[in-house]
Amino acid sequence: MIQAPDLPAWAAIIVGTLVLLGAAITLTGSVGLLRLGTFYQRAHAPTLGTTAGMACILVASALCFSVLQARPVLHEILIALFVTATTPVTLMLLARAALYRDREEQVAAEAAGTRKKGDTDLPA
Amino acid sequence: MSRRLPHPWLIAALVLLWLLFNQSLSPGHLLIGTLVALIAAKGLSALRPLPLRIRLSSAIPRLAVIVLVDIVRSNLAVARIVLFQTTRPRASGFINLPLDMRNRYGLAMLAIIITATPGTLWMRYDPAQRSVLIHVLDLIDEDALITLIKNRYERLLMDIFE
Amino acid sequence: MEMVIALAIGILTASGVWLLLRPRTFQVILGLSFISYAVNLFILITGRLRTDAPPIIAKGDGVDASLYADPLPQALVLTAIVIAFATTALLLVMLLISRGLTGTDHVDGEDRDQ
Amino acid sequence: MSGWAAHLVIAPILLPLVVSAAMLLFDERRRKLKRWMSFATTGALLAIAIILLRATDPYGVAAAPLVYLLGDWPAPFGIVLVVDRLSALMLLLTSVLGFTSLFYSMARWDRAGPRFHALFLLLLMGVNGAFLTGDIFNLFVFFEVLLAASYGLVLHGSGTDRARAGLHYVAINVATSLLFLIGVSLIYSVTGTLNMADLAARIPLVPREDLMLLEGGAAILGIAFLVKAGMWPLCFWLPGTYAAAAPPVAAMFAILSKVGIYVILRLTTLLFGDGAGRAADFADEWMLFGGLATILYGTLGVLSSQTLVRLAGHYVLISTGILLAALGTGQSTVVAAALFYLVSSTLAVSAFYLIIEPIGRGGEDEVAQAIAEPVFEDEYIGALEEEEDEIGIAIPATLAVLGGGFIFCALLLSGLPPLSGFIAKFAIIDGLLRGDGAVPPTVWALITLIILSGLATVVAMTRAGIDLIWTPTERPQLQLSIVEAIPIGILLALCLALMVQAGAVMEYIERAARTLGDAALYTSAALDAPRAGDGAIAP
Amino acid sequence: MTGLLLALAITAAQVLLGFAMACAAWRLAQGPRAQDRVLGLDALYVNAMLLLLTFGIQTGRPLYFEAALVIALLGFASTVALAKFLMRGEVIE
Amino acid sequence: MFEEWPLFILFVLPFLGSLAAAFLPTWARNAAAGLAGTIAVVGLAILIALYPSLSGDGVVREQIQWLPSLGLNLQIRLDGLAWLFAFLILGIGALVVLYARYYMSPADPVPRFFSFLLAFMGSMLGVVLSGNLIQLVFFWELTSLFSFLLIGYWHHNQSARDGARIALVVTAAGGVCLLVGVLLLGRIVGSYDLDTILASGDRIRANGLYTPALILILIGAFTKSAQVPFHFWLPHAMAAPTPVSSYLHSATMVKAGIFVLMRLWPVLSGTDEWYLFVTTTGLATLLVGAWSAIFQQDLKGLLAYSTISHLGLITLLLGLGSPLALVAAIFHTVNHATFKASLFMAAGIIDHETGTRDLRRLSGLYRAMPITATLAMVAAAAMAGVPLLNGFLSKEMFLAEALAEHSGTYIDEALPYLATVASAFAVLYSLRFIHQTFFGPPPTDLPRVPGEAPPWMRLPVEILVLACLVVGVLPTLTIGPYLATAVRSILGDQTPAYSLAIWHGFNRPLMMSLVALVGGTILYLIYRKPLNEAKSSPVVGRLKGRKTFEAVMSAIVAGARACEAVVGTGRLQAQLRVLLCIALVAGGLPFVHFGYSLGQAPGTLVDPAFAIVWLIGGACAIGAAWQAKYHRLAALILMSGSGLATCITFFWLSAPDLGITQLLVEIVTTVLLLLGLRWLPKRLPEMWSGNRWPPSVLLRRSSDLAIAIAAGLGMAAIAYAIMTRPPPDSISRYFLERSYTEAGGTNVVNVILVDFRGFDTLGEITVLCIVALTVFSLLRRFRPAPESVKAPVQQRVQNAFDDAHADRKIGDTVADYLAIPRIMMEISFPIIIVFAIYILLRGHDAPGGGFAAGIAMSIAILIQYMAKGARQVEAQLIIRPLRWIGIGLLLATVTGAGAWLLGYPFLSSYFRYVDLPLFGTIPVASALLFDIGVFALVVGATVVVLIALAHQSIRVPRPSRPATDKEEGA
Ligand code: NA
Ligand code: NA
Repeated sequence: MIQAPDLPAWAAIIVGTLVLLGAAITLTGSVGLLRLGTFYQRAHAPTLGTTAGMACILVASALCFSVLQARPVLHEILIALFVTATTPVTLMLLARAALYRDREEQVAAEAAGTRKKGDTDLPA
Repeated sequence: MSRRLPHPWLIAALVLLWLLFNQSLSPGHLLIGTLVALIAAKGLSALRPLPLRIRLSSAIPRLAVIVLVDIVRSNLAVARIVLFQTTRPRASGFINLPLDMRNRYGLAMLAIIITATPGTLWMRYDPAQRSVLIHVLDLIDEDALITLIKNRYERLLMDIFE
Repeated sequence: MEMVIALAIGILTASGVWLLLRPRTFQVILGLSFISYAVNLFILITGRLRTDAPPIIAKGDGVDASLYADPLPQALVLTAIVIAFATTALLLVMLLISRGLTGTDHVDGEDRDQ
Repeated sequence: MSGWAAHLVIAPILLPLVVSAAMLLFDERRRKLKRWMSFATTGALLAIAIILLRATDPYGVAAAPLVYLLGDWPAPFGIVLVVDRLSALMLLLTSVLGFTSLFYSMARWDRAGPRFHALFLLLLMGVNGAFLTGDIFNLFVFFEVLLAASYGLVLHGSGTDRARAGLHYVAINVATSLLFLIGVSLIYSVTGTLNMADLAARIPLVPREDLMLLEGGAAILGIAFLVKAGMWPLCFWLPGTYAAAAPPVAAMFAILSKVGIYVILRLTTLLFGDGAGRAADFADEWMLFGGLATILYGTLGVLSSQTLVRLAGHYVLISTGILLAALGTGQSTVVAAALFYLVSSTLAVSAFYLIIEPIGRGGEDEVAQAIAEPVFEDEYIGALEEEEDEIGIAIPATLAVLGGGFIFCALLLSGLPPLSGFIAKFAIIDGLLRGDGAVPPTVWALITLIILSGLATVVAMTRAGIDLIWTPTERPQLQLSIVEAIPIGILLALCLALMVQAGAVMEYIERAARTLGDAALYTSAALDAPRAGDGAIAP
Repeated sequence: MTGLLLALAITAAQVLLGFAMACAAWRLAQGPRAQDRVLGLDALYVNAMLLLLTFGIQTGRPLYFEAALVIALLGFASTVALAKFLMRGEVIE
Repeated sequence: MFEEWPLFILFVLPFLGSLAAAFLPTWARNAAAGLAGTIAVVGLAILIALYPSLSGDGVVREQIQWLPSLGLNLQIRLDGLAWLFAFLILGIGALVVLYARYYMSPADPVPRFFSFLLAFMGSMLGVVLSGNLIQLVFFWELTSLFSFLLIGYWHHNQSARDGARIALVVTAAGGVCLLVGVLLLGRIVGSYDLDTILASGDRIRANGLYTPALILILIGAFTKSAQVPFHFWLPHAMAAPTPVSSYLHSATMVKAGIFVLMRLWPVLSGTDEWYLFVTTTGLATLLVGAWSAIFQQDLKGLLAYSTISHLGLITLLLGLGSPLALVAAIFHTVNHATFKASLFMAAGIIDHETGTRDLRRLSGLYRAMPITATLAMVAAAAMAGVPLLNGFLSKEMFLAEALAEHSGTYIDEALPYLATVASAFAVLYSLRFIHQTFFGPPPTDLPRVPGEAPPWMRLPVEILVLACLVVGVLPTLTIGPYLATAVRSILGDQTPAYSLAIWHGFNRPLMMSLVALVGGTILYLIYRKPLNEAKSSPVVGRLKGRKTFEAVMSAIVAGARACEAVVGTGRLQAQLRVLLCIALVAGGLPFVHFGYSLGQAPGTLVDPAFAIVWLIGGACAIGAAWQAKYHRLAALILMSGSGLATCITFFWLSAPDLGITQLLVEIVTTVLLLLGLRWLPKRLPEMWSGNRWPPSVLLRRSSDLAIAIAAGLGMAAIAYAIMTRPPPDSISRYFLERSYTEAGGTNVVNVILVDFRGFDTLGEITVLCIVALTVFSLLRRFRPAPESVKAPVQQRVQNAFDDAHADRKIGDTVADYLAIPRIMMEISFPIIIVFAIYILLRGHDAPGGGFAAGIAMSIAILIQYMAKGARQVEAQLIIRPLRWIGIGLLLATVTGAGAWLLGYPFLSSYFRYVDLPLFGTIPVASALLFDIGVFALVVGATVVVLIALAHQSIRVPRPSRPATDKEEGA
């Protein structure tokens, strides 16, 4: 589906750049999801997508629609708002749950005597 | 904030939300929006939320700018770590951040800022100890980070919410 | 693109059927959900593959029907989605009740494996 | 039918819907009110069905079906409801079963769990809708309505057996519903329509290269209906499910397998009637062989059943088999006879399910389990609270009444004289043997199986009846309340009436079969039905 | 010319987002632990939302925005439920 | 015209009487007996009054329309044969009623007995008076049924139950054969009308279906008439009260078979098949019955076997096929009825008076009951064929026929000798019956002291014995004309000349009779003592009919069970496998037949991003299939991945409404399944020995895999075939063209849902409503699995942690956990409400609508539940979801019904554009109201389902009863 909106050249360039940039940032974050070693480290990675990556694409979208409809289209801000407000909720809850689960595992490993020396202690 | 009349700020925000959804400023939408906002606000007040008081001050734009800048910087930092730092171990770890702020809305805002900033992750708030556990991806100087957060964010947030 | 959609439908169906034939109730629920996905897509493509042509018409007379995707399968899928949702809920509750009363999550209410 | 009466066509769907919706506004404490509401509703449905039956069968006129354009959109675009003689007959049968089963449930079964009345009425709505609709997707929707209600009703009264059987029932029917959707969408993909009459008009025009899709869709759709009807080997769920269900529920379920038969009959005559060529013969052949296998399996099941409820379930399979095979022969006299058999066997099975429970009562009491002491504070405890509110007086000479009723049922099911079961089977065999040409071996096989299944039923019923009714046991004295006896009596009396009035009924059914065979009548009535206005309601 | 460039840019961006989704899906499928899967799912949703936004830009139709809005506003509910299930063994107490 | 109404009355009278007797109270034995007797006598009177009408062409007919389309009408037909049989049925019936009045104990529910008896009498009359063969079968089966009830009358006895069951199964099965045979006759002739059939003898005998029809009809007749090898039911039927035996086994039930043979004699006889089957069977029955009768120790048993023997004799006569043999058969039928009925009654009196029927215990009863003894002796003499009694006459005719040449077969040759032997046996058992019972020393240790029976009870016996005597002495004056009428009704012009004289001179039959008399007496004198020791009859006794029957029955049941186990299953997986395989085959066959072909529509370019999305979706699906057994949570998450891919596809394929709805449903479904997961205990991987799957498992899994792959490929192939074809001219064009102009909406999908096909939506929300109700009801009765009753392990650990720390109280962990997220989740509530209303209101013109809005709204509520827990939310928000459901459903329905007021059909929409100040021109559509109904219902239903599940964790167990008692005591 190779197609694109009918934008003036300046807008097309900005929109294209922003979209590509946003996608690249998001991809970087997702690559982090793969490459980082522990859950806690990985939990940082998606925030790239939910901040800069998303912002670039949203700005591109707002610009694109504003030009197309010849009036300011601002409702992209809603997405930014919602994502920013809800992502922390999930991350917070998930990270805390992971902490609990890892702690339990650690306790169990201690009880069984199978815990390796090098493992970092988790906060209680 | 009484249960009968929800906070006017809230209603205003909801009307604005309605208008944004509909992308319209027509009086009709304003009217319907107000109606909808009243219904929605009534719903919220049934949940008996904690009272919210926002002090309008220069702290708000300042905080916004700081957060934006920090987020951009952190994005770059984390991207660099993800893309280029292949060798382990990385110095990630937990820090315990003591807090002075008690207002829940302020804390929530802080949680959003910290979590939205790549590289830091709000993990657990302990109301008894009044401290928060934060995971930091690239932990170089623990104390510096604590000071940074307290100075850059907490103070401004306390200005706004307390 | 047709091939991609066809394969997608095929894989969803195959996974769903495999799960449907498993002996544990939870697997059966998931299996039915997968087949539902496949069937919903299948119904949709009976209106043929149309991209960028949502059936949201402009106000006014003289609609050129060929410019829009077939809206009828979409309406049918919506009904199917709702019914699949309802069914999943019901089946889940049935499974819980069966588990509670029979003491096993085997679909026959008794463990026959092993 | 004009004016307000024209809307009567949709009443069998809307009335139970509205009443059950209204019931949701009252909680379980208003049970008496709900009882009256649902009782009145089933009564009204009965009256409506009779009116529709008469409306579709005026004297001396080749009556076109009544058509109701929903939303006033013309067919084939909107959904239409169509009532012809056959659907009116099925509606009447449903109302009768609904009335008697509900009546019976008021002895105590409606208190064995919450929300019985609403679910029961919604089941009626679904069944009525399936009989009325003239649109295949709408048929799917009504199938779902009736299935959803039946899922709830299967588990009514709770208990391990119900949970086990219910799970199978739901799983198989959900899978079947998905097949239904695949079939419908395949047909739509080729014809571009969902209206049955329009389909009948468009199918002959389908190009040859698309026939594979059309017939594949029709075949898959057929499988879905055959599962509902209970054709071997798609029927193993049926006896267990019906056996687990509470008696009034099972009695109502007697109509469910007939819904599958009805739809098969409707669609084959309409879509694959004369002129459809290969497809029609193909379907007929499968139905004939499937029917034969089903009778055989049902017979085996009847012989090997340990309990009466399972016997009844396998009998349902036999009846399905007989109907399918009879329809599969494609002879119009046999179809008419099969319809008579459908009516008779449905009433008989329903009565049988109702009478089994009082006969077997006192053994492992399922009710005792059902109204066991609640475990949780919020649990529904209606049955415990209202013990003093027992409706119905136990009748004297219970044993004689039950024994008589049992014998009636046994005669009906096995097809022995003097009740309608005999006439039905006789009519089918007579129809099969009519004609001048040689009788094909499959027809001989069908006749043999009909006879053998009847004999097997005699053997099994005699054994079971003697064990349960004649053999002295330690069980407490059998009890039957008036509330239970009346509906059983009504059903059996209807079977008797069916015998006495066999001539009149058979004539009606033959007319119904003739209208059914006349696809053009149906098609033109549905597609040319006039609208009330032009487009949406004019301002 | 710019139109073609824009089209290519958007398509490239979609491919990048597709890969991003694939990364998230890998985490989702691979685990190793339940929290990793949930994290993967959350990221998958966010990436899908961005993909839908690019569809919007590509077609010039605001419809896709609504879809993104749904994910942005409500998508977190299922992740919250999963997280809570991990933490408490129960979604609603 | 005169004769028709009486005929009808005769026909229905016994049934009316039966019905009346059924409603008499249990104690009303005199009333019941009186009723039955009156009916029999009145019937007899009518019958006698009708006799004159039989002169002339000899048939009286009456027809009542019943089922004309099937050629089935109530046809009553009285001819000579029917008259004779009806006379026996009513005459002996009247006597039996009188006898039974005194025989039955007051403790028995006598009215029921008479009710059955009358019904049986009516059925027998129905058989003999039928003018239509189907009708004959109809009443034939009724006689089976009522005889079953009569035999099982004392059903507290095991033997009565068994006897009744055997009789029913055997005779009903025979009846079914008869039915088929008759149906075949009907096919040959084209009618079931008796007159038509009787007139088509040649056509029938020439038809290829003659032999099967004959065999089936003969089986029917033989089972009923207790012919070998179906004879075994009759001795077991002796468990019936004696009046029943005396009625059923003399004049009625067993004679029904004989009647049918006689009735169809003109049509069926005269062929080799007939001769072979009927004669052989009759002969075997004659001999087996007589032989077995000799060795019986039970009075009634002896009579039963003798009945079998005599029935064999009659059958044999009918089989011979000569007119004279037919005359003899009819004559013997009448004679047998009279002497056998009286003998049974006598046996009943003996049983009644002494308390036993055992020949070995009975002795010298002549002294105690001289009259009964005399009567029995006369009757027994008639049975033995002693001259001057009626039995002698017909036996002479039989012997004469045995001597006559019929077919020249071996049977024909041997017949005279065998007939003599059988007659000698008859003498032997008759003698034994009389001598053992009435002569010899006075009886010892009888259960009762014997005495003469009451005179009224003896009266029927006296009448019957008198009949034996009178007929025996004056045959031409008594039975002669009636017999002639009967014979003529069958043979018509072919009626042979015959003589009923007592004396035909010293001819060979007389010699044979004498040989039999003398031989029988000598045999008795020789074997008197050893016969008393017999446990069973030698040779023939080995043929244990009953045992064989039971063995066959249990073999049938066992076989059925075994077969059912093979061709059926109770297992869900097997059923689903079958279902899928059949669907695959059925759906695939057309593709095999027509060939799989692709269409001409141009393809669409592959979109790389989209391909990646499905790479992910497919991988997730396969992963879920792989993981679902042990990692339910993982499978669930993987399923969400596939679901997301599906949503994106919906958007991509121009179906934004579907995408939005599916997204929302995904969320709710995930939460729903998670709620359920809490109640499922952990699964541990099963341990196959050596970590290898057993072969059965391997086979099962590989076949499932094959099915799954076949299904997947099939769906993919069909989908591809569809997509490559250009679309047909669809009805959708109409929707697109009129959506805005006639229904006032631009979102065509939504307009279809709420207007064009709003009825579907109404049904769909009804489904949702039903499911919600069901879930709600079911969960009220939910019993969790034992291991999941306790709080989840996480909660226990965390609570223990809280408990262990002095500065914490239980619940702090979760409170801290949710403290901050809860703020955001709370604020989301009004925002989502606004959003939900937004997508609800704009649904008609843009993606959205009632369903999506409802789900969104319920997610808002769900989030609050997750943030705060059920108790706290419910303290703050009062949600009555069932009411929402009810109101939603009512609103949608009432909106639809509103159109009625304007004379439009249900669901006709109303819309117009309204100019309002501030708002401008806005559309006002009734469809919106409908959609609001949908919205309310969806909110209610979704919330009910979720909340009902969530509530399981916080349910409070009811205090157990004993605890309450203690509290009250304290
Ligand atoms: Na962060
Ligand atoms: Na003796």
